[in-house]
Amino acid sequence: MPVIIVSADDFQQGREIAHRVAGVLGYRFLGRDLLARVAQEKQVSQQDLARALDEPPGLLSRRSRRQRLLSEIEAACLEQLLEDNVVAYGLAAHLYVRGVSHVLKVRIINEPEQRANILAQTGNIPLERARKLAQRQTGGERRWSQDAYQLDQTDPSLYDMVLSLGTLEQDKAVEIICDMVGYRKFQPMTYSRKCLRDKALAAQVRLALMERFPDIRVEANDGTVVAYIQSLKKDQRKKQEQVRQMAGELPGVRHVEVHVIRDYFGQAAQSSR
Amino acid sequence: MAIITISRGSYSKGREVAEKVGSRLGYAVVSRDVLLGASEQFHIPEVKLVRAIHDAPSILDRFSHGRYCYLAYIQSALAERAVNDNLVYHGLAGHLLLKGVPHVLKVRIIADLEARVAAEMKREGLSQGQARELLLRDDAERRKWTQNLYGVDPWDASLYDLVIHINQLTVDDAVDFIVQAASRECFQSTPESQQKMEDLALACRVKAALVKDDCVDVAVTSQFGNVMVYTKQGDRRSHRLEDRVKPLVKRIPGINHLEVRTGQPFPPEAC
Amino acid sequence: MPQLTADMILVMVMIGIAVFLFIVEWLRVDVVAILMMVTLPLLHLVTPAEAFSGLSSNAVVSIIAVIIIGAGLDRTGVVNRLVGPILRVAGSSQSRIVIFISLTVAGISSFMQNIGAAALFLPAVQRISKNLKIPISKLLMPIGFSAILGGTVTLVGSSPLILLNDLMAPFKLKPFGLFDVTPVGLALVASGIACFVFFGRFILPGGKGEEHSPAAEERQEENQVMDELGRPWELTTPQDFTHYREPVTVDELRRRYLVNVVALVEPPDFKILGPAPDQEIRSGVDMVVYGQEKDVRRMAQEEGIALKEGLEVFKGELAEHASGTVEAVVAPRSSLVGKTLNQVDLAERFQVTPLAVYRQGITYRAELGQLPLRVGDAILLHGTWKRLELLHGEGSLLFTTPLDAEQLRPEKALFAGIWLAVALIMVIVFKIQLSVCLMTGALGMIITRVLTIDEAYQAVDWRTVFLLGGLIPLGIATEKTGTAAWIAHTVLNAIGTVEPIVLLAVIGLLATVFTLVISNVGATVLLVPLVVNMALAAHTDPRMAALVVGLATSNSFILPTHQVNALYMGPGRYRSVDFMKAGSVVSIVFLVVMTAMLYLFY
Amino acid sequence: MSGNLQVLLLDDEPIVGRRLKPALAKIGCEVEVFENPEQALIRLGQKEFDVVVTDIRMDEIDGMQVLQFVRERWPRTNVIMITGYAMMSLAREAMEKGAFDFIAKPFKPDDLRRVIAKAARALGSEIDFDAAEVEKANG
Repeated sequence: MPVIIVSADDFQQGREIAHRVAGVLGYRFLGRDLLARVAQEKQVSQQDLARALDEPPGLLSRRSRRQRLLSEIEAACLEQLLEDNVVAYGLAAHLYVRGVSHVLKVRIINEPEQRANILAQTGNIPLERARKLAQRQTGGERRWSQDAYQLDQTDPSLYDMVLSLGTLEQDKAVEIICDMVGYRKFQPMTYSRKCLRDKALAAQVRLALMERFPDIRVEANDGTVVAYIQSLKKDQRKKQEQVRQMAGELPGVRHVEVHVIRDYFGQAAQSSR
Repeated sequence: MAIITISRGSYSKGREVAEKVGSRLGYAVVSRDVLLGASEQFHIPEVKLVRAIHDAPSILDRFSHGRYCYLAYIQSALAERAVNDNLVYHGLAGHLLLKGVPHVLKVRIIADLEARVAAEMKREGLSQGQARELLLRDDAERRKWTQNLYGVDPWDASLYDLVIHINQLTVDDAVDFIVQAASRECFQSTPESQQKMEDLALACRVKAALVKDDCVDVAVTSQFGNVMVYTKQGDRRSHRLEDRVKPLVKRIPGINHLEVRTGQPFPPEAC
Repeated sequence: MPQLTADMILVMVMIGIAVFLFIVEWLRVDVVAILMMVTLPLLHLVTPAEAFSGLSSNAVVSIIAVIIIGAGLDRTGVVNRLVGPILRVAGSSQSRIVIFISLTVAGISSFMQNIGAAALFLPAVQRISKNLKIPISKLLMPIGFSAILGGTVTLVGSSPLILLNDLMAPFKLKPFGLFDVTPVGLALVASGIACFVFFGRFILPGGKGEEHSPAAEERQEENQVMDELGRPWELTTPQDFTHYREPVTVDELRRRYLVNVVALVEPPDFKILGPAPDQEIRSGVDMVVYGQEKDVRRMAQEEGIALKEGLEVFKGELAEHASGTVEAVVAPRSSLVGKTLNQVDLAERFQVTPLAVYRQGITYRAELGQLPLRVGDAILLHGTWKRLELLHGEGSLLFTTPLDAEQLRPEKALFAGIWLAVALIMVIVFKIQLSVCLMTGALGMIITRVLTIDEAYQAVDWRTVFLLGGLIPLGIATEKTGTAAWIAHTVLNAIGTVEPIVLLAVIGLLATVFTLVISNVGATVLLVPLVVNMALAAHTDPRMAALVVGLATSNSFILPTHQVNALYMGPGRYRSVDFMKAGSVVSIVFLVVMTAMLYLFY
Repeated sequence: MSGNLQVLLLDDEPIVGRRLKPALAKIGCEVEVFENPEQALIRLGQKEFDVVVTDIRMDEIDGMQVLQFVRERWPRTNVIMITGYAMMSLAREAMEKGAFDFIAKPFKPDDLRRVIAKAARALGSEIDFDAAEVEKANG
């Protein structure tokens, strides 16, 4: 049965809805708890993981370290999504799970005025300041997703459905999501499961190789891993061998194809498509 | 789309079952005519062939390599038929002669001694004592024969996919069972299993040709038409064997490559 | 008329001892030469300085330099590139190769010093022998003789002919033109080559003429194994090769078609040499297999794999210098005895591919994995030299074919070529002494790191150096003591006045004998004035007599004393007897043809 | 024999049928292969198959049309779509129109066998997929 990914402009509201959907459908809820597990397994701080997900990029923050933390989250999350019947929330999954037909992606938004109200209430600040804060937050979200995944997460075309709490009750939103899940077109199938498996495998491989090859790009297709690395001609064979060996050891990898990129900028433009 | 071998004792209604299975499935039924076919093919008097498969080894040992040769012919003749698939074979040793082929359903039919004695008395007009003695001797001979040739006991149920005790079931019940079992996927011929069957037939053909040429104590395997002839003889004699074997490549169609191996244990799947 | 002195007798005794030792081979020829080098000064037949002057002679230094240059060319793959076209033109038939290379060498040698031409071709001939599994003894001698014979084609081909006009000047005879000798020379070259083509199998060692020699038999059997194994073929799998089917592995192709995959590409461009049996064959990749033509073609057809004309993608990896096939014999007390190749798993551990097992005249190709190995089984293995070297180091297998694992430096090929060209230009254009030119080339290669100085030292064949170095004082002694002159006078006086043709033949014979012992230049200088006088006395054309000397001093085949023969003796593993056998035939033909041609044409 | 699973395989690339037919026979399917969609539709009009496997992009008739035809004519039949142009939208469309499953080309025989076994299970007839597997491992 399908996977549901919820994204929201207000963290608490989104979390509540996702949680309730999981309850109604009897699905697993996959939220920030995952970070604790990643932190423990990979010996990183949980705060750092959360900060990588929440904070817009600062001038001083180290991008490569942030990308690495996000990769950790991505790999762990995708692995969880391989088992169906999950509602994922707060792990930026809507940004890296794309093109999988049995993943239903929902965005929950508020009217700007309503959002300001919420912020004013929770933060105990004047409405005027709350309005500005809301605007700033939206801008921050945009900047964050642009920086981390080259996508604007406020863009509705990323989602199967955008629900505005300005016109809908929370109960109604939960009901709509639960209804949608029943549609045949969101049912998993061999192809969509394969897509998700490929993504999970690619994420695992990328994670394993990131330290050694920071600019590596990985695709997977049915156990065949295609890695793009940069190299000078003279180290090419050595690096290819290294990638093949490192990736080949990972479970689920049958073949490793290592493409070497020389034209760095041209390829970078392509990779963001 | 399957090959069924039915092993039976004398007077255990095996023939009847086999023929009914054949007509139900539209398969060819083969038993003694395999032997006949063999004798036409190789110009061996039928009597000798029957004896080879039936009589105890002690009798056959009087012929030089007789039993050995005749078995090679029989196996070859049976394999030749089995290549065409859709076959019911009944008689002794079919299950042993077609070893290594996955889509062979191996059935054994047994009957109570008393019932068999009664049947024999009726057909041959013998006294009960005579009939019983004949049957027991027959059984003992078959047993001895199988044991001697293949080192297995024909009574051993683990050699078969299906053992049917005919007395508690009617012939039609038995036929039902067999037909049903034969329709299982694992007994359907597939390209792979058919390849194995063809390889077996080729190996048998080579062996029969070698045996005819007085090369005994050889074992033959084939894999994708690459034929291996194994011999226990020393190197010196194996060179002579090589000379005999090489012309077969031209005489027998389907051989891609042929090699003689010495000093290597016969592989279990060899014929 | 000089008097016979004690010194002359002593010299003749020394020559006799040398020839005797060459024939009986109680000592190796180079040791005999050293013996001469030491004995002659002890007997005061030469001065100590003269005794060792041979080592610094033009010829010996040229040989040293030319061997170094040859090694440089070989090590950079230049020779390989040269060999390719030769083989394309000549095919793989032994006689065609002999004819082709001999003609080439003769052509080159007609314009430069014989030893230079011969040395240049030595590495190429060694390559060809290795590649085509033709015994080198079958190739070197005909080619060496052709190099010597080629010297008679033009007037600048060999030192005696170069000297000839100068020597004739005092007699006011008309000098010869550059190509005046060409008809005779060409006839000599042709008859020399013809000798080997028609009688090669009888007069050359290691051939059918010596069927009982086990080495020769082994060679032939080895060739047979190679035939049965087929050759490498490169193929490309189609883009949909793996679609909708079970994976096809290296092992499956081997079991089904008896075809061994020795190299294949993993997409996009990762080349794997010696793939493991469970390696999958992917879509749209190139691979190289070893197999018989019929098997490979059957596989290509049934599997829909495209067969290429020749090696393309793996041309570099599977070139001679990177990988190859060796025969490895299971050694007594080897840990492999009784094990099967499956258990040993060479493919996995060493990335070498067993192609066949060869036991007592039978080649096994199918189900190699199940074959329990015995002592003496020969396993044909394909792999990169590096991998084979590792396996060799492990010690359980004896390699019958020497490993070719020297490090090659193809990137230095340009330098090697340039220095060769420099040396040749110095010789041909600037007419500087050969040894200086060649040593310049050799030094250039060492400085530009085509090969290291140590490699250069290793390449030099000291047998050749001392053989020549030791024979030179013998020649000096013969001339200095007047022995040569005495012999010449005695012989020519003895024959008296005879028919011109007989006179020419005798002069030819005399020159031949002289050139075998003393240097060809020495023989020419000594004989020309003598024979001119004699010819005048006998009313024969003195120019012809002089020419006979000039040509016959190249008729030096019976003993390995000519520089070219000395050079080829070591690599060809020839014995003096071999030279006598083949050389006497060629020498007789030489004399007959030369006399006949001169008689007919002039 | 009627006990076997009846499969119709439609793909205009000949290699697909050629290679998959034996692979499916191995798990006891009776396979009819078509390269021409029109002929396949005629056959589908005559006979009820258990499983129909069809390519989507074909020249004359689209695989989606085949899907719709089968859904109307034989509601019990399971239709498996295979395509070399797999995309999320196409996959969702096929599922919406009632496809049983959707596979991206190229695939391994096992992938299709697994889906067919699932389809057979959905029809209530168990395919002994594991038996074939075991046999393969042994053979």
